[in-house]
Amino acid sequence: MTAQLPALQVAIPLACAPLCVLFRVRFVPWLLFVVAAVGSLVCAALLAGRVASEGTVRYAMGDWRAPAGIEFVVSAFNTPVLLLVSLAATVTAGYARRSVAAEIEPRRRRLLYACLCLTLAGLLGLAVTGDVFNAFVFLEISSLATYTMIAMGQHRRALLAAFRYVVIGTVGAVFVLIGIGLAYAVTGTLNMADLAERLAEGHDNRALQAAVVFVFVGLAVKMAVFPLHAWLPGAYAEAPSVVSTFIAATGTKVAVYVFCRFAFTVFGAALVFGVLRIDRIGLALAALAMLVGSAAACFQQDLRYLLAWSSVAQIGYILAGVSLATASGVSAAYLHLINHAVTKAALFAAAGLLVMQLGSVRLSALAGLGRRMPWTFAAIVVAGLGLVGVPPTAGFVSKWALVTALVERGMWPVLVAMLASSLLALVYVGRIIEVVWFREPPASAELEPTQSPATPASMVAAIWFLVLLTVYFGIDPTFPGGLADAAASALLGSGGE
Amino acid sequence: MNRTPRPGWLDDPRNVTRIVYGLYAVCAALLVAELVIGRKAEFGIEAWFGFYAVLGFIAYCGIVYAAKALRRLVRRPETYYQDQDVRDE
Amino acid sequence: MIAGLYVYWALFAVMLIGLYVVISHGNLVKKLLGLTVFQVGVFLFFISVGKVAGGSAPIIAEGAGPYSHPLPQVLILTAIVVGVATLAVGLALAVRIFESYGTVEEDELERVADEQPEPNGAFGAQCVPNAPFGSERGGGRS
Amino acid sequence: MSDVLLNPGLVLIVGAAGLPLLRGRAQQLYLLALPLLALALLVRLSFGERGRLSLFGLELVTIRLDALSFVFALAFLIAAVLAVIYSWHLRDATQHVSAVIYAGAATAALLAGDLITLFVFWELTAVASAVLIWARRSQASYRAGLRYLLIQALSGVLLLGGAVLQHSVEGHIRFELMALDNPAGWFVLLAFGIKGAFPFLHNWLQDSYPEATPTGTVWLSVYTTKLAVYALARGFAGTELLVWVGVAMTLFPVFYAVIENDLRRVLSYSLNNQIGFMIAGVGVGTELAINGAAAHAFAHIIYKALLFMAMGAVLHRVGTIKASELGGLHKSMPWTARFCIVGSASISAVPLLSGFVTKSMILAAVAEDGRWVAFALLLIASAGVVDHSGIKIPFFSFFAHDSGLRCREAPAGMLLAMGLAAALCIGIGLYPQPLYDLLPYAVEYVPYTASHVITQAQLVLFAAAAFSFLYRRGLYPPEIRSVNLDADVVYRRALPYGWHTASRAVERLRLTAGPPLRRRAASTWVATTGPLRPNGRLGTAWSTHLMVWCIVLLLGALILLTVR
Repeated sequence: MTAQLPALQVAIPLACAPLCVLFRVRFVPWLLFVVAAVGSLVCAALLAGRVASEGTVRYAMGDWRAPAGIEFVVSAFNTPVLLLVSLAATVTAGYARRSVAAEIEPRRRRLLYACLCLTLAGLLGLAVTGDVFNAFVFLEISSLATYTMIAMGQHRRALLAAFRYVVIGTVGAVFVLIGIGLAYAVTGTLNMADLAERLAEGHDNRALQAAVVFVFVGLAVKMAVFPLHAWLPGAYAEAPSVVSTFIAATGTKVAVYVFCRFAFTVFGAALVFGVLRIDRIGLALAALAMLVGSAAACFQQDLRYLLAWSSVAQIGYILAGVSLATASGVSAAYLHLINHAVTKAALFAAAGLLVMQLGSVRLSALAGLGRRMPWTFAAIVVAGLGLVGVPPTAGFVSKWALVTALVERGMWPVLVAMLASSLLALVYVGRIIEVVWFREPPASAELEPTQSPATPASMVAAIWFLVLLTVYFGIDPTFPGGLADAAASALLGSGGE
Repeated sequence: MNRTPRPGWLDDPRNVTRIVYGLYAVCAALLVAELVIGRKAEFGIEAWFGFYAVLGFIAYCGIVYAAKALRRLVRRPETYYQDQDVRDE
Repeated sequence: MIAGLYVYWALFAVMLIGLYVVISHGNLVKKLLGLTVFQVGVFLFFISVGKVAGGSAPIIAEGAGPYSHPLPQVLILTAIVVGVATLAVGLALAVRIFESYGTVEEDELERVADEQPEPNGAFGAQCVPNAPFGSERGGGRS
Repeated sequence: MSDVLLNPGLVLIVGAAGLPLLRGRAQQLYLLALPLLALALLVRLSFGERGRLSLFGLELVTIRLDALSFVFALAFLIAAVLAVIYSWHLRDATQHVSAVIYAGAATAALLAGDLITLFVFWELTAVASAVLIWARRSQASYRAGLRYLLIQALSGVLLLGGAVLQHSVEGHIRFELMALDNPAGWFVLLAFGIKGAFPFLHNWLQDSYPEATPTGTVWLSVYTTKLAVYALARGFAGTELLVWVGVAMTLFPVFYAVIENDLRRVLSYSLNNQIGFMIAGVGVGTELAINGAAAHAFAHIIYKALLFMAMGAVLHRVGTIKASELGGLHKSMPWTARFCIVGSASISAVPLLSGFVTKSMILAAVAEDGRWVAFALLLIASAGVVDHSGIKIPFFSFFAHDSGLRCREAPAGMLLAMGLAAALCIGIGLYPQPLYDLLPYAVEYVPYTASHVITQAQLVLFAAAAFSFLYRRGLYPPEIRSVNLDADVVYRRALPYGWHTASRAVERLRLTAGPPLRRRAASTWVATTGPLRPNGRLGTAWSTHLMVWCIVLLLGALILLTVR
């Protein structure tokens, strides 16, 4: 049984997806999603244990040996991603029941759960696969399911956001496909380890260089790197709360992982950062993303748009860490990836709760509500401070790691951009605090009796679990830090640098 | 306080004059002593006869006159800073 | 061995035509068609990579001569499925958009979305003149 | 660790805590016992370094006793004994406690072997001495004390800054000879310069000392500036700059002293001038010069304390110390007058008194070094000393025209202290060898040569003759109630005035230029942040054309930039 774990990791959620559609009983689809999430979390935990004790685990799909067959690889570089995705799914599952019940019309609920299972399967598959074409397929599975879920948002703008995401996401995925095709044309293999072996030399091949560029531009769309970020604010803000909670924690993060995997273990750092100097462009885009994302977040009128723009900035931080291509930089990027996923999931979950109770998360509608909903807003503030990077939240730890990594390489302009972005983060988080606690509630809210339904305990529990996790990772970062360090050394160790 | 305002020795101006003349006499005696005993000197002008006597006298007068000039420049009423202090409060 | 470079140029042109359609046409359905053309160009590119000049279909039989590389064809079968799924999702969205906005022209969509208030009153237009972080014209987007 | 407690300064500081617990005679005796105990401890302590502490990885040396620190410490503690006797009549625990802490902190600062320890006690002297000024409990003294504390604290901050800099540059915090080739040296020199009342940094002295209590000024006159002299001798001996700083310090206070009406302020200027002699000696830096500076500091502590004691006694009895109000007091206070004359003669360097045997060492060292300009200027300053301290102080308070004031002789304690101080002045003058034996370097200097006695006597007596000449002709400037502007006008008048003016101007500017500026700023703000707003170019939901354009352009740019 344990030998099949890598396959089960993906198979469980994949199998749950069609079952969700088949069962018409009300709570079964939700239960199936819980099964998928918990099952994958168990698999991920067991795999992480095995990787820690035995090293890299390789699994040949259908017993077709690599390089001909599809291979699943679990190693230190993807266990953090597996754990993160499945943990986010589990927490989302806890959050989902009441949130979905409140936001989605009954006939679509099982479809939503099916899509959630598919997204989970796609993201996990993307993380676990050792085959580049397989990676493209999983990328598309998760993307297609995500497009569909975003379209289920409450308002018609969600349709437009989803459509735009379809177009740009498909172009991005096809770019990845072109890149894979070029790499295949050059090497004749699709297995990542095999590719790495064959690409160790011959870096001046133009087709190969073009392959690298195509893959990275394609992935940049999925990562929402500025200026390819434009799909993100709409998609995150218009999607149903449960979806935005889940994909904010996982979608872009898995794309970052795939970026790392391609950069360090497929094409090799020598080619990507040595010959092509992708790192310079990555750092420049990262700095831009930090500044533009945070600045735009300051002007948003809607809490979820604000959070989405902040994600654009945070992706900049992670990209900066990766682009440094040093052990400390990649480790900081992983750490920030984990911490930001937890923090942003908490924020979107809290925003979802507010949507459910107030019908709107426009900042003007939140004025003066801090005293009426102290727990929800306390969660938002704690997590928001995590975005700024105030100790003792997790954001501080990872930003600090990133600062040290930047200083180590002497990347002062990026450091300045990062500090400016953090300052702007303070502004937008400060705006939330100011509105929520120091503004008078709008007169209409005083007149109307509050008809908000009772706060569901399951949602509050999910939110506070994530918030406390943020604080815990801030106080005791040994667990995520250890994962990140192991991941960085696994990536760079086999990256040929 | 002091009970008897008996006139002291110094209250008589003649005595004061005597002291002053005594001082002048001692000064003269010192010049004579320099002449008789002689002294060492380190620098050129210092070796001139009566250098220290002249220096003491001239420097003293110079300081006093300079101070008088200075007073014209820096003198202010006693309440000068008090006005400022009061305004501060 | 490879079928000649002109094939790549031709396929490159197909891809660019697809992309150009996506960029130049405001109609959502046309955009999706452009996207499909773009994808098809890529699929053909993949297959042409595996083509061996003079090779037969990759069927293992006694005395068979050289045959084209089968793996790209297998991959592209998968990719076609993915492409079809994408097209389906896109078209479904286009239909939904037409139902709710009454148009599938992107520029018009943007205008309509800004002009008409959202169905839910709580998300309606809320003009905040001279707010510290600026005002927002027309309808909200929550 | 335990030898940290062998610090005579610490004995005083810790012992001061016991003072408020005692009353009356017991308190007086305890007060007297403290400096005596410290003195005994100091004498019994062997030379060397002890009391090492480790603080945050810094090596502290809390006690470093060598010949240089010993002379100063001995003078400090003798002065403490004298000051305690002088304030025998006083029933004010606040003053006693702060005075003893002040003396202890100054002594401990002398013994500090590193900059951090020095800083700690440096600041403690500032705080403790400020209390002595406030203890006068008048509005003027409160404000003067505040200014004083502010400036002293600034000195401490500079010292700390210097210590930190030195630690970062040189990697140690030992207090040794410092160079001016790095900023640490300049910071520390400036800190010392403030406490040593360098020109333009001096005004705290003339500002605050006359505002302290009669006894408080005696304490103040002993420690702060001499601590600075010691610190300069330790850290900056032989620094050329100090020669000229010292010469300037001997000269400019002389003019102010002539026209100053408040006699304790006259003494403050005179104090400043005497410090100048010592700093010039430190600047010359030869063995004889350092010896001279140390010996002069020792003698100066005694006679300056004696002069402040005499003026304090007058203030104590009469209630004013303005020359224009005083005169003829020799009838009421004959002994005070006599002791005052001894002090005045000492400071004027009249042969057979202490100033003569110490100041001449500095002058000799300057001459020996071939600095004839400095030598001549110091001689001129010496003539000035004769005026303000030698003649003006005793003459205008005890003689001159009879003001008609009649009072009792000073209290017994004051008289005893003055008597002891006067005896020391005469003793050192007559028999300087014991003092010479204490000096840092071996002394071959012989003060009593015929040549030296004649020249010095000529200088002093001709100056005195000039005074009598001018005074009897009515050419001597009369004593007038006035305030004389000094460098303190900058921070007491110009700065506040400038601040008021500037704030008014800013207010006017705000009213006139504000609105258009604000409008301009607002429009610029809108223009720059416009794209970021939710419906701005960047912040709005991008259309698919734009997004696809972006990806194509990025791809193109990447290919152009990277593929080669």
